[in-house]
Amino acid sequence: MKEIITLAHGAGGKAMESLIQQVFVPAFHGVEHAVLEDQARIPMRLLAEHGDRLAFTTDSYVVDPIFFPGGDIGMLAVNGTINDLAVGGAMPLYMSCAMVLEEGLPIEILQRVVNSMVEAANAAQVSIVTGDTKVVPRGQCDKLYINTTGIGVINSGVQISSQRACKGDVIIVNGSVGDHGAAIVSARTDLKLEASIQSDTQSLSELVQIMLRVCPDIHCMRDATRGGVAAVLNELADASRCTMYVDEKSIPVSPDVRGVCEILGFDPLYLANEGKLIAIVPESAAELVLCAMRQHPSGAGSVVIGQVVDQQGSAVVMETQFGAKRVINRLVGEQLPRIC
Amino acid sequence: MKEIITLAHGAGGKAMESLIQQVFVPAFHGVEHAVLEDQARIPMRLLAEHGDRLAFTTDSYVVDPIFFPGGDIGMLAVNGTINDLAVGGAMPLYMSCAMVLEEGLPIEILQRVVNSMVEAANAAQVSIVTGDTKVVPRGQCDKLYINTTGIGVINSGVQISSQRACKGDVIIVNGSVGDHGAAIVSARTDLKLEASIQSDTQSLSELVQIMLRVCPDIHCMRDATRGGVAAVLNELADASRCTMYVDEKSIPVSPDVRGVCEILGFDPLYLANEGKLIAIVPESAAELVLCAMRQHPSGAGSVVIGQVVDQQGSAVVMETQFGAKRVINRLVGEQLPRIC
Amino acid sequence: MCLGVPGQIVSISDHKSHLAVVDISGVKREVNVSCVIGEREPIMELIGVWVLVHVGFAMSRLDENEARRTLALLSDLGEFQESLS
Amino acid sequence: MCLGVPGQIVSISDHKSHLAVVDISGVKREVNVSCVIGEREPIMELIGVWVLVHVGFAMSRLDENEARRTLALLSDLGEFQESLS
Amino acid sequence: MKYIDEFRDPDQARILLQRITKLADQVASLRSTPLQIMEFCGGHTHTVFRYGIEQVIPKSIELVHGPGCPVCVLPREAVDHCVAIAERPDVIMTTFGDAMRVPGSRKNLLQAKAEGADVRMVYSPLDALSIARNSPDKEVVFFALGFETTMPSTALTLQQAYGERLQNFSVLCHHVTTPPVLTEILQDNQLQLDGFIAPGHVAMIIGEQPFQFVACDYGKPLVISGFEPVDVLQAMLMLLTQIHQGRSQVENQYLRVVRQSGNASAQLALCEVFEIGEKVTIRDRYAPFDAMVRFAGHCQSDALPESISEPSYCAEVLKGRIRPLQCPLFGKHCSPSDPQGALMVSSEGACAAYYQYGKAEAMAEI
Amino acid sequence: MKYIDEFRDPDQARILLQRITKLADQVASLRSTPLQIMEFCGGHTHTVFRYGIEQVIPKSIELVHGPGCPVCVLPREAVDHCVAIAERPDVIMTTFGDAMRVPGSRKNLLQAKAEGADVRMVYSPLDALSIARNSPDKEVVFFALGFETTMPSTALTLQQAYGERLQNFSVLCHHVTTPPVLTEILQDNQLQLDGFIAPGHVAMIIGEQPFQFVACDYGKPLVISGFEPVDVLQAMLMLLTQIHQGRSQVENQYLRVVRQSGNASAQLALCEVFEIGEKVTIRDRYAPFDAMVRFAGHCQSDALPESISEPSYCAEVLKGRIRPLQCPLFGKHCSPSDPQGALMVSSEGACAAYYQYGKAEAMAEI
Ligand code: SF4
Ligand code: SF4
Ligand SMILES: [Mg+2]
Ligand SMILES: [Mg+2]
Ligand SMILES: [Mg+2]
Ligand SMILES: [Mg+2]
Ligand SMILES: [Mg+2]
Ligand SMILES: [Mg+2]
Ligand SMILES: [Mg+2]
Ligand SMILES: [Mg+2]
Ligand SMILES: [Mg+2]
Ligand SMILES: [Mg+2]
Repeated sequence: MKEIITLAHGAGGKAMESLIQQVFVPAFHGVEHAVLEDQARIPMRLLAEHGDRLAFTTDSYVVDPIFFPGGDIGMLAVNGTINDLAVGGAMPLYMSCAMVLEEGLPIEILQRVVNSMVEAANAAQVSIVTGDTKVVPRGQCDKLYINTTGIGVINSGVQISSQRACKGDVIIVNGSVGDHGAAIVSARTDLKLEASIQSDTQSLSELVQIMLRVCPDIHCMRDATRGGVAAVLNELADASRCTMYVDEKSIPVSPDVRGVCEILGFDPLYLANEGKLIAIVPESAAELVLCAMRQHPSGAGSVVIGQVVDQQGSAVVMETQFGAKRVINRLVGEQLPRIC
Repeated sequence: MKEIITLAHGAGGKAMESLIQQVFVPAFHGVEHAVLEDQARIPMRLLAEHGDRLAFTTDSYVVDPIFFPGGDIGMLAVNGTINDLAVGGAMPLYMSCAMVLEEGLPIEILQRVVNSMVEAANAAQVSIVTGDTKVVPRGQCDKLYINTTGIGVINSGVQISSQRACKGDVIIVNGSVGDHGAAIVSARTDLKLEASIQSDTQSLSELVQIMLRVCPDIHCMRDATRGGVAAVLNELADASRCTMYVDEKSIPVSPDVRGVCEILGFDPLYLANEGKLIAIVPESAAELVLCAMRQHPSGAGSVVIGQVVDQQGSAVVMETQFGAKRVINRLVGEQLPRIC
Repeated sequence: MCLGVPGQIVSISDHKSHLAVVDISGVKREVNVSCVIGEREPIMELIGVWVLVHVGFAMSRLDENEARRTLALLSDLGEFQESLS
Repeated sequence: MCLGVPGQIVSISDHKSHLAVVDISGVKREVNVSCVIGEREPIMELIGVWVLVHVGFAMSRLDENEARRTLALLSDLGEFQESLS
Repeated sequence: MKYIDEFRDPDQARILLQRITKLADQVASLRSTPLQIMEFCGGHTHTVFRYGIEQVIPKSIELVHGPGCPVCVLPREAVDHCVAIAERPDVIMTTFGDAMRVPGSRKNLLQAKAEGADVRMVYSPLDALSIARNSPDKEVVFFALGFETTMPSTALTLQQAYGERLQNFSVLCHHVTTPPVLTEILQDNQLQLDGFIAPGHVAMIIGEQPFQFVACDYGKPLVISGFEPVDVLQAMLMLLTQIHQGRSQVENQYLRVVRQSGNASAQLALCEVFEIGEKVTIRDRYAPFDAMVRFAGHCQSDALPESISEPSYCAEVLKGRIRPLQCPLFGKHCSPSDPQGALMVSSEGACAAYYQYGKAEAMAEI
Repeated sequence: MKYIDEFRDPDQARILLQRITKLADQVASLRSTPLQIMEFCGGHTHTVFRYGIEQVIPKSIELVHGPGCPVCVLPREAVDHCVAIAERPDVIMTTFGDAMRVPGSRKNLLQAKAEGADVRMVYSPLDALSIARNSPDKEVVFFALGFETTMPSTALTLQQAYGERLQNFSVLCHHVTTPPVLTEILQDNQLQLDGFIAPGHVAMIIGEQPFQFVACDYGKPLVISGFEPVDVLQAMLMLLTQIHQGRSQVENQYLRVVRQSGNASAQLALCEVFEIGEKVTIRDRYAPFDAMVRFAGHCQSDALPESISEPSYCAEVLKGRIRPLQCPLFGKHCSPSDPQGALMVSSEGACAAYYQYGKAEAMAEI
């Protein structure tokens, strides 16, 4: 019989214990300890080695489908939270993993997801040290949801903030935009698109460390996830109360992502990314940062896409290919495929 | 029109921003900051004031129904994570809150849940400093799920561990068992039971601080959630490799919880609690700890239920009302109502 | 086999369908009382009566006298025992 | 109104139902080609043809010559302009 | 709790135990083998283990755990039928919680549910009826099992469905009656039982008469007993007294619940709805509500997975011929988390009871 | 991307702009008011805003945004019908993504979905047909809207459903045709338009002839145009040339796609399935697939919530009489997150386009 998740796996008894022993303990370093205790314990001196402020962030992952070209929900859950730490300038160190599983989920699927979490965590040298598993009746969640909450430490020299964008600062993105969103849309069966678009899911931790090495004074940094680059630029313009100019031509979009956008009437600026960041750096350091970024595989496609032009207002203005300007707003609802 | 959650509220655009501004920002201290950044930032010196080890724990809450006598999913989510920190001897300090919302959820329901999280967090002086909101299509989750991940700090003197139960140690519970599980079973509509059983959902943080004050050397402590008191005793007996004796007569069970158990053929030892802990303390300190516990409302019903009798094996043995012995195992599957 | 629990009928919830509410240690549940209504006995008379409940049906009335007698027998035994020791 | 995208037919997926696969900048989608099949033209002949796709239907063939002519006209304009300046 | 707490009183139990010990000593002194008393009913087995009664009664009394557990006597084919019907997309299968874990040849109902079948636990067959009323576009099936105690509830539910002319409700009937199972035990030459503790809740329905053959035809004393520990001890004492006095009668310890002639209304309902032969079947009048008829295609054996039979040890344990610990699979290949037989499933099952409450070895260690 | 990138080339655009500017200056010097050109179609409006065309063309040309957006011309009652049908538990309502946000009197389809109706977005009506095949126990309805471009896809889908004798598929038809809408604009005395940029994808189906009346009867020049910015600029240049030369003709800029007589196969399908009168309705032969017939009860106005009409400004904007910024609600009470009219919903809608890409005030500031 194919092993599947049953409600018993969430009931706190033997079935749950054996699931934890079978799937989680072999996978996650440190969880062995957490299985024995209700909480992971981390000596504070280990943290103090890395800086003076703890960074703390949480995200739930509910992506559908859970496996998609270029990644899966497990990889996403680890990298997504790592990135939310990294873009604050923190060294990501520890992570929790809480799963909500649907009754009937094949354990083999869970195992694949866990394996890919392990791989992603190891690659970023992050330890998953505490966890939780809940099982809900069939139909009450879609296969599985993952929450990861991350802890990192910010070095005392670093002061990244959404409020620090200044006139003259240069806006950099580390590669083509919209890949994740387009990959998910193509992987969804209902639109029946077939594309070889890979999600850009990746850890940005190393890249950020390299950037901070050449320019500890990065002003703003954010990963461009839900809402895409448009959302991040707007958030930063709002928080810093500044006006940004972005050059449409300079924004890298890969051909098949463009294909998806043409077919559905989407704008790639609003598509989610899972391995792209927007950095706003002092003009004087821009060249150096860009060079450093390009040395790293995660930053090979880095380009300048714009500049902060005014310390007033709170607007993102795009110069179109025709030299005209248009305002880039945030998305209002979801992007829905258009016929017109 | 009644305001309800739509997919747009999870899409990273304006709808999401206004939900956050409307519901979360007014409620959670510190979230204002987290809305601006991708991560909360906590000065390490604030942590160091409380001890030398960080405690870190996560739990997802998927309770059905979300409102039940004595509490709701929000209160549960805050207290549950506080308790997982507290029973490790940590002072709970910060918390994340990640919500998965079902499309169609009335915003008023979300507001009630958030209010009750705020109340619970304030009562325990814990700050919710970072959060996340995802919306899944109707039918893909059941109303809402909450993940809370907590950070606390353990004082250098404290060494609570599941492995420290020693021969002679006394086993204490802080009140009647099974209340939460019985309240949920009664609140479920399918069994059509009507009872005035209140969930015992409460923060144990203050109680634990009091206990540690009179006995910093508490050996083991755990909150008896899923799997009930039986699961906790077994876990501790396993981890400490010891044999425990428990006296059936001494275990407090309230009359209506007994009623539910008689009707459905349940054993209260396996019912979940959300405000009960098992503490294993050196025999010499037992009286003192018990006295201290009884001073606090959360510990008013504290009693000794047994003792560690042997430093070998790994068994929980109960002395029945008739002076006979039976082994208390863990639950195998879920407890299901019996006809026989 | 056949879990049965004593409970007290506290109200009649549906005269026609013979449904009554039973209180079992503070917990209430609707049960069918067809099997414990006497012939020509008004259903309201059941209020206050103790019944044995199995899978949502009242299957027997509890006989208080018999219960008392059983227990009395035991305490007689006890006294007898004591008188021996 | 009426989002239409040019794509190239790369294969026929269902002869009977007139379904073909169109490639749009590397993205493939099955579309109905009933409206662009010539009379008595074998459907296989469509492979390689560029069509304008709207809501899953190929609605017109793209005429390469006309496209080239339009663009040529523009560059003539451009040369004319340059000759002026 | 009235009618419960009094019968769990350790003081009362102590008195009874002293009398039992005394009497057992007297009886034992006259024979070479221990006294073998079968508690027929799983409910009694449960009480025996829950309160550790075996440990406190004299060694000269051996309790033999009988087959009176509706879940334990359910053949795998019954579960296979049930799973096959439950897996139809138009069906909502309803049943009692403990029926959901009983193994079928390939899977149990919990597994079928996890794999997508709509299987719902109900407290009462009346709740299954409500589900049928509220889901007019679904076929609602109630998987009915149990001895005579449970049969009237199924019967009354079917009568109600009949009265309402419900179109989408049916019952998959796997009820069994007590006397044939008792007879089988009595006819087993390997068993030398000295008396029976008989199921009080069955007697509550059918009365004392159907048990008379045990005393009259087989010459074995039998005491109808309640389910609290004091009830069981008292019944044991009554049995010992009969044995001591050389009597073989049907006696009733459970007077507060069991009337001599049982419950007439219940018997009537039962009679009206069920045909009681070798098997319990639904009468023709109620055929539209008989899932065996309604889903005939799914109940033919060729429509079912080849049935894999239970380990042969189970039947031996079920009849009281061997004790669970004597089964070579016990605790090794067979445990509640991976049960080989139904006896390891229900908390009424002797094997599960041994495992859950007993673990005699562990006891010995302490 | 072939057939796209060439027509987005800024160099080509620059050339065209220089010619346009020159010609516009000549034309403008002969008149006191700016030239008013209507791009009838929302697709063109989208291009105009997406590329900022209004900012680069000479001030002497004023673009008037027309009503050619299927979503913007959808009456609230149509959405109300659709919601009423979608809310039936046995119905799966399918439609295009952008139809889901169009306001009804009380709610739009997205809201109905969030409240529990089974509403699914499809890319193609053929996908709705697949859903119907795979859900035989549900009524699958396709909410069809759009101008002539989209009508053949609905027609072919209905023919397919007819051929397959699908029992559970129907279409709620709210298609509209272009000429009557154009006529209404031409008959409006308040509008003094100098020419039209006409929808290339409508012409791809119906050909050039149906636009002739604009030139012949109303004496206005009209150029059928593609949707890339270079297309639009070239069409504008062609219009200016006609105006400069005093001609009023129907010309076709979009030669690579639009044949003079349109698409015969598409016209045939369209003709076979639809009756085109004042409204577009489904012919009797296809009545079993007509949701208006199938759910007649839900489409009667008394079965619907009292319809709340759009702000009157919307009609004014739709006809090009006022510009979105002149609507007193714009940006204050009416925004994409809380739209008062359909024009604020679709990204084709002039109001949404102004809001999303325009924000002229913001522009002015910079
Ligand atoms: S231990 Fe398992 S296999 Fe052996 S008799 Fe008991 S149920 Fe059957
Ligand atoms: S701004 Fe709103 S109300 Fe005004 S015309 Fe546009 S859509 Fe209508
Ligand atoms: Mg986050
Ligand atoms: Mg899914
Ligand atoms: Mg982020
Ligand atoms: Mg994130
Ligand atoms: Mg947990
Ligand atoms: Mg935890
Ligand atoms: Mg629910
Ligand atoms: Mg917990
Ligand atoms: Mg815990
Ligand atoms: Mg987040």
